[in-house]
Amino acid sequence: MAQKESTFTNMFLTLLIVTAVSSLAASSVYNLTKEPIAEVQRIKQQKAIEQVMPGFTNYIRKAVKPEDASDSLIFFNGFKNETAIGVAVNTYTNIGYSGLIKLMVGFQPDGTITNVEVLEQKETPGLGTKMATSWKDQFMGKNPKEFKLAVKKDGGDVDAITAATITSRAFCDAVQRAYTSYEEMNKENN
Amino acid sequence: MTQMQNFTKGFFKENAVFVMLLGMCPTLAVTNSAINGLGMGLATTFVLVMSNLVISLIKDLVPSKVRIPTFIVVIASFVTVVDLVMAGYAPALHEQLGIFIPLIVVNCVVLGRAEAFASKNNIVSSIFDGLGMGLGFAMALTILGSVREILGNLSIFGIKFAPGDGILVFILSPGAFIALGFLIALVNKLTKKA
Amino acid sequence: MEYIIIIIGTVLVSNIVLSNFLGICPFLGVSNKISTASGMAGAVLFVMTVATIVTWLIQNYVLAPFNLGFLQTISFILVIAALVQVVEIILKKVSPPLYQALGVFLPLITTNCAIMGVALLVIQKEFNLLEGTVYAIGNSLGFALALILFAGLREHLELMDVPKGMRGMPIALVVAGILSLAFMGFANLVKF
Amino acid sequence: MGGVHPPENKFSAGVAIESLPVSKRVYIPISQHLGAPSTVLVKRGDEVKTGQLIAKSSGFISANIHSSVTGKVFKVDEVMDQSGYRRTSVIIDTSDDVWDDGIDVSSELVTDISLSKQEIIQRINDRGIVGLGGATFPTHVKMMVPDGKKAEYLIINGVECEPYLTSDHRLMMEKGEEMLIGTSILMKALGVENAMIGIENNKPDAIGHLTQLAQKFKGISVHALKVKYPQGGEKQLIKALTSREVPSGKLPIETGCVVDNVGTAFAVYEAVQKNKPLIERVVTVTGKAAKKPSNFLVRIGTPISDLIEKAGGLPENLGKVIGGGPMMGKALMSIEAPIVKGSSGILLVPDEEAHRTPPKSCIRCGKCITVCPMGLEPYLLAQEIKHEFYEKAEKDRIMDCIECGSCHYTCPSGRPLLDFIRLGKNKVGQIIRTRGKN
Amino acid sequence: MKQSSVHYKKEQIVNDVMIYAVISLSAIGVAAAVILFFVAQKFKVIEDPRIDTVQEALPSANCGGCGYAGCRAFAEAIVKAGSLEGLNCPVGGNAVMSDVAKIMGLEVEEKEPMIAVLRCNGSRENAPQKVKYEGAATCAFAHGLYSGESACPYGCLGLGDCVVSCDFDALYMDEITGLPVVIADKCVACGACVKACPRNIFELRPKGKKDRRIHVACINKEKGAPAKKNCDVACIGCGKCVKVCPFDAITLVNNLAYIDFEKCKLCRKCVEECPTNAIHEINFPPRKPKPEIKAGASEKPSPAPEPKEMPIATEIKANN
Amino acid sequence: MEDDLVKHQGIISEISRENIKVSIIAQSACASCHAKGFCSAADMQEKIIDVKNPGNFDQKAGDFVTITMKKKLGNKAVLYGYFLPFILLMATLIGSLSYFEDEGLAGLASLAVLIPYYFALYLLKDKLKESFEFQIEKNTFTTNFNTAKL
Amino acid sequence: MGTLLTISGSPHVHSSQSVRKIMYSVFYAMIPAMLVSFYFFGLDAVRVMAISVIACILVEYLIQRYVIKGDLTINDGSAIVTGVLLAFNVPTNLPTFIIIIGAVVAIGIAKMAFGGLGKNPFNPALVGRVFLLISFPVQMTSWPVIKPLFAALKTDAVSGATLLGFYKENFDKIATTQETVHDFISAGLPQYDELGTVVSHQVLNYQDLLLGQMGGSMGEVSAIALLLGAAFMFYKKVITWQIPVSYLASSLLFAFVFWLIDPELYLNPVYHLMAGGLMLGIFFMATDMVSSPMSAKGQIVYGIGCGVITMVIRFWGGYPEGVSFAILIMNAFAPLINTSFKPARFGVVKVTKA
Ligand SMILES: Cc1cc2nc3c(=O)[nH]c(=O)nc-3n(C[C@H](O)[C@H](O)[C@H](O)COP(=O)(O)O)c2cc1C
Ligand SMILES: Cc1cc2nc3c(=O)[nH]c(=O)nc-3n(C[C@H](O)[C@H](O)[C@H](O)COP(=O)(O)O)c2cc1C
Ligand SMILES: Cc1cc2nc3c(=O)[nH]c(=O)nc-3n(C[C@H](O)[C@H](O)[C@H](O)COP(=O)(O)O)c2cc1C
Ligand SMILES: Cc1cc2nc3c(=O)[nH]c(=O)nc-3n(C[C@H](O)[C@H](O)[C@H](O)CO)c2cc1C
Ligand code: SF4
Ligand code: SF4
Ligand code: SF4
Ligand code: SF4
Ligand code: FES
Repeated sequence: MAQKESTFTNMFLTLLIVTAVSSLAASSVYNLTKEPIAEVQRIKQQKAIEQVMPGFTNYIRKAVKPEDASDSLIFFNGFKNETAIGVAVNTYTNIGYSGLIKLMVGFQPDGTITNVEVLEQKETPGLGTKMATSWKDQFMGKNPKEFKLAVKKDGGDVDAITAATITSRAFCDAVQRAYTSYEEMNKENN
Repeated sequence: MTQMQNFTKGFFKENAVFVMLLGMCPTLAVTNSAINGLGMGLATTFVLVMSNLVISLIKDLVPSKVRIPTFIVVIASFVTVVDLVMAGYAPALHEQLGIFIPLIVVNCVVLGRAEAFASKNNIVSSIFDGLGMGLGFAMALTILGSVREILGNLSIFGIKFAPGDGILVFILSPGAFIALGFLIALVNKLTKKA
Repeated sequence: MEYIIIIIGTVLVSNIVLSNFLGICPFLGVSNKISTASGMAGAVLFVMTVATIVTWLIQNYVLAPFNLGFLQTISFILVIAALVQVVEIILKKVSPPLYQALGVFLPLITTNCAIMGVALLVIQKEFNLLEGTVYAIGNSLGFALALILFAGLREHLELMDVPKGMRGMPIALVVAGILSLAFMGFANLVKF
Repeated sequence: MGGVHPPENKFSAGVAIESLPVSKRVYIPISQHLGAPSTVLVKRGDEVKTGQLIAKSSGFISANIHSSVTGKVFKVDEVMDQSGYRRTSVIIDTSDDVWDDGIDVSSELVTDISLSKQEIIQRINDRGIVGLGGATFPTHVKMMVPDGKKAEYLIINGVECEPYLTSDHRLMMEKGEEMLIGTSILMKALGVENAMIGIENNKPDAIGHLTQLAQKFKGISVHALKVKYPQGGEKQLIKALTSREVPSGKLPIETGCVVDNVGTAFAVYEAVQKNKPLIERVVTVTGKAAKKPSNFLVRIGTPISDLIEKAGGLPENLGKVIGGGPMMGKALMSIEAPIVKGSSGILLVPDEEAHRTPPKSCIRCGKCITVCPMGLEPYLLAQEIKHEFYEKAEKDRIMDCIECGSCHYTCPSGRPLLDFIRLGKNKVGQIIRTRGKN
Repeated sequence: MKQSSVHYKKEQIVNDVMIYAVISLSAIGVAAAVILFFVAQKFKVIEDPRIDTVQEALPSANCGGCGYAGCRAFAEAIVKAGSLEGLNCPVGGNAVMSDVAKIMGLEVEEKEPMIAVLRCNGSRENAPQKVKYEGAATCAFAHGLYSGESACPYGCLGLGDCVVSCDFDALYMDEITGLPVVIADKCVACGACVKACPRNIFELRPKGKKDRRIHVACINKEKGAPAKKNCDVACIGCGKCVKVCPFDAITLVNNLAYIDFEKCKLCRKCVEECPTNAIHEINFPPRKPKPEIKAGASEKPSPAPEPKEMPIATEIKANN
Repeated sequence: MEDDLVKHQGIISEISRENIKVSIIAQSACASCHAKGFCSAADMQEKIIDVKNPGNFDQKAGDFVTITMKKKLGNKAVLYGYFLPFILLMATLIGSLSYFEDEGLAGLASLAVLIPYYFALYLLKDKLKESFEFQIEKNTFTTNFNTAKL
Repeated sequence: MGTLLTISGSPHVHSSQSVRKIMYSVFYAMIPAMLVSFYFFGLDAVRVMAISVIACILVEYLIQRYVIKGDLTINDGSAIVTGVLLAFNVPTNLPTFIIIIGAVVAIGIAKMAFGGLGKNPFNPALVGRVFLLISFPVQMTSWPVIKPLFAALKTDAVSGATLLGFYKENFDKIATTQETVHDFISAGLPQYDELGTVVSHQVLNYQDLLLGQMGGSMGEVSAIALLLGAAFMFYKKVITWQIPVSYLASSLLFAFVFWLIDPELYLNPVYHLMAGGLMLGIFFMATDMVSSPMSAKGQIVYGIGCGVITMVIRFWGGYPEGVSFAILIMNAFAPLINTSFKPARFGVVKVTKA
């Protein structure tokens, strides 16, 4: 094992070279992957919007800060060839079983829910995660005006996920937040 | 030691997880499904092979006192590469494995191999060693992930083989410990007999 | 209040070892005796706090301004490794007996992903400096709690005649599993 | 603190002491006491008289041994003792009993204590008196209070807390007065004003008898005590009578107390007032398999088989023979072994009661902790010894164990706790000793 | 999807990122180098790299048979001592020691391989039970309590402390004889059993040429009569073997014969001479027509010439 | 608590008149640790501890000894080595956060405060040495961890 | 050869206590509660009980026979106790396979993996129970409505809430609507149908709680039956007072203090005692000698720990019930307690004085 003697200069130089090379390498890879990563993020959002607002061709992005919360919701006003076809709202709640849940909710101009897409969650696998399954289909086509966004136990119209009422409540909370802000925005616009 | 031995020892005799009990954090944390285990294992394998390669290349140039920092930087660079590449091309898996990808850098398997093997052996041996160790690690993680997924979710690699929910504990943290405990006991038993 | 929530959250609800799976190696490795476990816990408390402060500064004053987030991994591990060694030298220089009493644990800490993990989580959770520090303290207390409880259990098991196949690591893991099961009782105590 | 209540089964409590005829051949081991074995003074063919010195004390903690019979030394050889190991013994073929010169064999009571303190201790040493309460510690050593310490109380141990045994009880009933004189002698030797006799409540007759007799003696009081094993343990007795605790690792004299057995007090009487060496003692032969539970006055060296013969003979269902009580006694390898100074009883146990249940795992019920009179954790000590963690065991104060056996008695899992603790005391003792040497 | 408005803008600062990266990371790296240089200054390498190499050559059994606290400690001792005198790894034997010697650049003296030998043949048949023992199942305690079920105060107590102490599964209790049996192939002569036996019955003796050896299977120091009373095959100290030995290999002390293995030339004269068959010969070819030897099951004089016969019979045992 | 003494097993490496150097086999943590390869690089394998030569010591280099340190002192070591600086660091952090109202400065200040702390410790090191005395003891018994004896 | 003399160390006599007797005493002590549960929950309770006990014994037998290959100890009764307690801790409408999983976990993982009776640091029945609770939250928290006297073979699917579960569900609402606890209680427990709609309310009073007229796990319903069993165990000296008393006192005190602070927010301590598994835990589970500390002092510390943790989880935790978790967590502390709280040693006080 021929190992080098450690002198100040060679230590200094070695580390200098190694760090320089490695940071060069890392930054080149970063440059190479920057595009795809951003693309991935973008596609993800795009897909989510597409899910809840099918057929849109372009949108206008806008952040809205609801009164009761600290973080803002992001609105994507969707257009299909200049016609407003609805709004996709990137909404969230903090009362999930493990805190934060982020959803994308799509509303038709009349307030009817087109669809809901789960963006981010940390709920318990096998329990809370079931919200991303067909369970959420019950929101499709419902208008919160007549469809009370609360689980049945709390007197609402939503069937809770079995044994995951907390998640279900949180889900409703997030959708409700989106709806409330949407309504407000509509009011402002009018 | 032949190259074959360098390669195979990582699977059984010196399996990082079952025998040497290295890198326990990712082992326990990301194995709630077989696919996650495999993904983590392969990511680690990549880092292992690459860092082994580079380290055995530069081993004679590095003064002994900065050996460790140098190795760490080399490893960390490859980890960063894996991290960025996965974020770009396997976003779902990247999200699942989360913080444990950067943590490959402190995975004792990687550093341990660099230190114990690559810094003393030639390039070819080092590559075989890294490959064997890494794939052995990946195999262990996949096995553990499969066991947990089968018991916890009644599925394997995401394919449901029975309806229903499974024994949820196994995809949660207690199940990770318990499943690994019994797996190690089993491996001990099998290897003792052999 | 929010700091108390962070502490309760890190110690009980999502314990670093039992539910976040960080620092498992020392958890399994340095838990044979209660006395060594306590020494390790003390060392982790100190190093984790200092490391978090240093990495937080690096992140917020070096990496973020220059858009170098991708260098997180490399720079953090370098800094942590250097830091641990600096502490080691200082201790050795300052008080050799002190170093002799405690130094054993320091190198173990470098390869401990808990330190690195917490540093990364603090950044990920976008904590400010004080929150981050409290988070680090909470996690090291959580680590200490789990480690010392576990060491007690293992000392106890040493006197029991555990069946041959389960002796050693397997039974330790089962104990850790049951411990983690028990700690799930604190689930949802606080949300953070 | 602690203690257990085994069934008393004192079958022979009402049976008067009977003198056993001298056996044809006696075996007198030269190590019958705690301390160094004595040096043999006789050889094959020597003629010896009853009470003649045949082995001399060989150190500070050691004791003289006297011939218990008249006869001819058959040989000095190794004889199997109660544990089956061979020990040097003087074997004597007996002839007609002739007492050595200067021994007063009359039964006349001598009340006046004429000897001085020094002379008393010399006489006790000379006559080979050792404690008869079980440990056979040379009594003269106890009388010599170390410098800087002061004895305040003499405690006479008449507790006899062991089930079955009745020798002390009978002695108190039949030789009460002699024993009280012996107590006074011991008080004089120690220079104390007060002596307390502790007797368990299950011997009301002895309490009554001695209380009455004690009125004549200055400074001697009789105390009735709770029935609880091991009330008769030195440390427990001191605690019960004076509320003082002997500090861990220290001798009773730390509390200003000296404890002696009633039998010892009687032997002291005989030695000092009658010049009689310790060559006989009261032995209870009893047990569920004993045909005729009895109390015998026996010459030292008599084969145990002779006593059993006298008590009705060997039972068919004999499963175990115990030298001493059931709690602290020793199971005998052979009934050919001789009676020694420390033998207080022979217990014949029927086969059906002779066996231990096979040990099960400890269920950590904590009963052993509750009953341990020394506040130890027997389950832990036993386990530490089993795993050879001697240093831990030392820290957990294994050396404080008085080997009373309460823990094993009470353990629902039938764990051989005391076996392991004894083993551990042995090993830890070795470690401590080697450490002392460095 | 161009329409997706403004928030994603192609970065123009490619080179800047790289420059910043290189600068900052190099700065950190160099800082580390400077710090580490001072570490290096303060602490010169105290450790000899050979320690690692030696340790790798050792079998990692950590049994302590060498007298050190584990293989690493032994490796340190070897390197420190710089010679192999008095140092031996019983587990690895000569093979390992010569490897170590090569690493150290030394010659190794060939050590004769040893094996544990049970010097008692007080099987249930030879030394019948006199009492029944029910105390704690450890020889150490039983030894302190009484002389043994056979009443022989020197003989094997049969409770297996030695078996427990053996880290190499080289011992088991024979259920018929009640004596421990050494599995020749597995015993590495670590000596744990020698230490564990409270009666010091085991002795490490050379394996012998072709695995052949001779020893007195008794350590009873009692006189002839009492010894014989408890055990049919006890050494009674008659001294016949001493007389017959042409090499003065046998000594008689305290009524007990002992064969010095350095002097014994395996001529087997003593074996025939012993009136109680206390002397055992192992792995010798059968003698002409005198198969009268009454031997313990522990180490049967093997009828076949192959020395491998023992382990086959015992391997099955070892599995459970 | 259970241990009054912290014990290390060690081998005597050098004996001088006043001091005995004992190299510690750091079995508790290191021997079983897989990160060993890593440690060795950091010169951690062998720790040399200086013990005052108790005189009349008949051991020679290479002998096994036990080094003991009162546990209370062990706790004290944790106190001086980690806990006090930790408290100081937190105090400075909180104090300077409210004073500077700038996290960066506060963070640097809190780290900086460790320098004078350790410098102070350095000045006091002779005093500390007094209170961290180690004792040396011959190894009396090697424990053999055999289980399942019954 | 005639009978050989036996040799052993002293003592040569032994008390008549045995593990078997202790375990069977516990079993007898559980019979009243068992009968009450049979009465209220009908044949389903019998089914759960039988399966749980048989599965526990069988698992222990199989492991001992084929895996550990040690002495068979199934007749010492501890597996039966574990079986009964496991059954006591689950709802009576639990599917059979889940009960069997519980038994496998309790005996296989929590007991036999450690070597069997006496070696397990955690309470096996509780490990089994918590394991099931986390694995099968749906099944483990749907309580059958009580169906007095063997009315039907199977209790129907309608699930009744437990008092604590209901309370936890409505915790926030109570706080905001300022409803008093009394109103809340008198409103009664709602009964849901399969879709989770409230179909009826079951009004509760203290008497119901005492006798067991409420939903819940099968063993925890009747306070009186449990007390009866506890009295029997005290009489038989199977348990000592330290753990039950300190557990009871600390949990009640804790609940009482918070109830005093805000009676609207926190449930009356009496309800806390009667409802849920507190009684069962105090007398039958926390007292398990294997997993609890050994010395009297240690047991008191242990009891206090259990009490406080139980209430913390009940008040602020995610689960309505904290008893199982509290005991398991304190099980983990037991070794530390054992090393810190040793019995008072004879002759040690004076040494420290000197
Ligand atoms: C390990 C574990 C994880 C859980 N995770 C969730 C979850 O992610 N979301 C959720 O709503 N409930 C979860 N629960 C269940 C809640 O604790 C609670 O029982 C339930 O949400 C409310 O009960 P219900 O739906 O039966 O009314 C979890 C339970 C356990 C044991
Ligand atoms: C070495 C040694 C010295 C003793 N010295 C004294 C003493 O000076 N004074 C005393 O009263 N007892 C002394 N004893 C006697 C013991 O305290 C105790 O009485 C004796 O061992 C018998 O006690 P036991 O029958 O309770 O076991 C000594 C014992 C030993 C072993
Ligand atoms: C557990 C135990 C029980 C004892 N019980 C008695 C007893 O009942 N009577 C008695 O005289 N001595 C008993 N002893 C012996 C005493 O402790 C003490 O040694 C003796 O009374 C001292 O007197 P001696 O030296 O005259 O024998 C017992 C000792 C122990 C350890
Ligand atoms: C008072 C007492 C309480 C017990 N409680 C439990 C219990 O809660 N859970 C259990 O599995 N076993 C219990 N057992 C039985 C036994 O102790 C248990 O199975 C052991 O923990 C297995 O090693 C109890 C036994 C007794 C004597
Ligand atoms: S440990 Fe010793 S003193 Fe305590 S009960 Fe057992 S035998 Fe008696
Ligand atoms: S009495 Fe027996 S079962 Fe109970 S704790 Fe003591 S040793 Fe264990
Ligand atoms: S038989 Fe004895 S010498 Fe041989 S390996 Fe076993 S313990 Fe070591
Ligand atoms: S050889 Fe020694 S240790 Fe082995 S069983 Fe016989 S007496 Fe016990
Ligand atoms: S992998 Fe996490 S500490 Fe080793």
